[in-house]
Amino acid sequence: MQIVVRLAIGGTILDIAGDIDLAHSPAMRKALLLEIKEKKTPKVFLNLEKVRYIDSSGIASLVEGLKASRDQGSRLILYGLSKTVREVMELSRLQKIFEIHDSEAQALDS
Amino acid sequence: MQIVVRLAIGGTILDIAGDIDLAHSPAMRKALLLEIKEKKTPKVFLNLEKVRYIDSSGIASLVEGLKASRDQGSRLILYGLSKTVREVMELSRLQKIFEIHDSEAQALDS
Amino acid sequence: MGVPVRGVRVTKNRSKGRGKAQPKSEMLVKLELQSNPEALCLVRATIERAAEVLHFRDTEARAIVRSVDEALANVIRHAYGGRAGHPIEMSCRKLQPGPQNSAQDGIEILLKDSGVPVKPSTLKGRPLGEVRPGGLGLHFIRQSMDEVEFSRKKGKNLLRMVKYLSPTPLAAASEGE
Amino acid sequence: MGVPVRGVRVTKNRSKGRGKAQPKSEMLVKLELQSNPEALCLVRATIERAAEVLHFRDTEARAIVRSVDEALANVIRHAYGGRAGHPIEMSCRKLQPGPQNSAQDGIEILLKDSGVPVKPSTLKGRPLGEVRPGGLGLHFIRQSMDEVEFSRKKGKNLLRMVKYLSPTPLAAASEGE
Ligand SMILES: Nc1ncnc2c1ncn2[C@@H]1O[C@H](COP(=O)(O)OP(=O)(O)O)[C@@H](O)[C@H]1O
Ligand SMILES: Nc1ncnc2c1ncn2[C@@H]1O[C@H](COP(=O)(O)OP(=O)(O)O)[C@@H](O)[C@H]1O
Repeated sequence: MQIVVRLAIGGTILDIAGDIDLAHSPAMRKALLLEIKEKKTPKVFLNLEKVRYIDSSGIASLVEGLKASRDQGSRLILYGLSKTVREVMELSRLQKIFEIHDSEAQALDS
Repeated sequence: MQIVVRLAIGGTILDIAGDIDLAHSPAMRKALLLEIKEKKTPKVFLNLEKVRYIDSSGIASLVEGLKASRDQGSRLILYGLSKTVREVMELSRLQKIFEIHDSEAQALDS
Repeated sequence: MGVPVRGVRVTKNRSKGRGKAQPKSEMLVKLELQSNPEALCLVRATIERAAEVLHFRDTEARAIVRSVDEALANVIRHAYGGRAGHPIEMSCRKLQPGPQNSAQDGIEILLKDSGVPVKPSTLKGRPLGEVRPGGLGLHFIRQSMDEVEFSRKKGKNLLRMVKYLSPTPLAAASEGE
Repeated sequence: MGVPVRGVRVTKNRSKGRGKAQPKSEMLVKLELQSNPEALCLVRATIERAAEVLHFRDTEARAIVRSVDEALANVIRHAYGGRAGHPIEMSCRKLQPGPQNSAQDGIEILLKDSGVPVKPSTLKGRPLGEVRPGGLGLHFIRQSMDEVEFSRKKGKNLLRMVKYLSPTPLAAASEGE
């Protein structure tokens, strides 16, 4: 898994590529909580376009990020969900709880 | 592996998808020799865009096809070679022996 | 090799009238790995191709991959307490309908580990839809596979998972796809 | 587990001064399959991910996959005469430089079969560039891997293949990449 951090208007984009699984979700969790809790970024955009796989530990990290951003009064915004990511969201019944957009443009506009 | 047969001006296009390996090269060989030797198609276009893998048995089948088309005085034209297909051609020192084009348009124009 | 699975049984209930008859089966691949999270991506790739070879549709193949991955993650985290370097075995068989039963074609995956015994009472996730990390893996597995059975045999934990191919129209309807 | 490979030795000659020191190694995965061409695509997927986990570049990963695939195809066709249902074992280890040698990180793949003994004299391809089918597999393997050794042990054929990661500038130059 690789994470690239990019600046955007009003916040930060994290481009995630590869597998968010038991081996790599801790790294994503760390990057996410750093942005939300330490840097107190008002909008954190998570670009999931290049995510090949996500497991329940990846979903758990996203949930932790969501809770942290709620605590901070900031926003966590996901976009570019592939079929496999969508399926896992649906299996978790969490697709309604996250703020999800199709494309980067739509996410940045939101 | 899947093979779709399409008619084109002056010949036939075989769209190959998947792995041309020990398990599946016999099927490609059969389809190829049918076009060349039985149907005596003057131009057989092999669309390799969707080929995920090719092994030495796949290359052997292509060589058989080439020899058959030379015997018939017809043409065997390959296009859409991915990196992995190109690499195997080069390893075999056969890239110069086949008629290879980048795209379907170029192949049909040739 | 038959697959005698008994003991804790957490079979997902789908009444298809297959009864007790055992379908024929054929070994596809057996894999030995260690309780190292880095190894999971190898297993996912292997299982994805196994599902492809057995003609599962993409959605089903992904569901099978997910189940195996979550089950292995649980072995690493719970049975081995997160410690690397311990053995895990996965075998994958092709199921074929036998002459005496109405089972469809399918895939059977058997996981074996030498970790602490599974406590049946702990084998449950948390209510879905709650905004709380964790407790999702078993849900994923149970929602994806047709049969899920935990057991213990000769000092090893066994987990047997089965998914059938192309269900009959009736079963398909009850599956809601 | 050490990997004592002796006997017929067809090592590709690349003088890197590694001498006799054996690098440390760590088991990544072991796979048991049958001499069935359909199984090759599973193994390719497993090895592709193993190469990815070990940080091989895409081109190198494809070369490793190709070598394993061709070697297994040869086992099926030559050692087992094209007959399905016979056992093949593949183990895949991560090589790490030990304290006493200068070996780079790498991957070691060991194939084992119970087929007819390999005849060393037959282990050769045909001249490249010839428009003639067949005789390419061993060329692919030797061009792709750093070490290739056939041997026979306890009634089994062994094939050991090694590829090293990110060669030193000197080695890279002699490799012509
Ligand atoms: N292989 C296993 N060995 C022991 N306990 C397990 C195993 N798999 C699951 N469990 C138990 O079932 C519970 C629920 O598992 P799961 O739904 O995957 O969520 P999580 O692992 O995040 O808690 C785990 O917390 C654990 O107590
Ligand atoms: N695993 C093996 N067992 C026995 N003989 C082998 C094996 N691998 C290769 N050979 C011999 O080496 C020859 C060359 O192999 P190869 O280059 O792969 O081309 P091909 O298999 O098309 O002949 C084979 O024809 C065979 O005689």
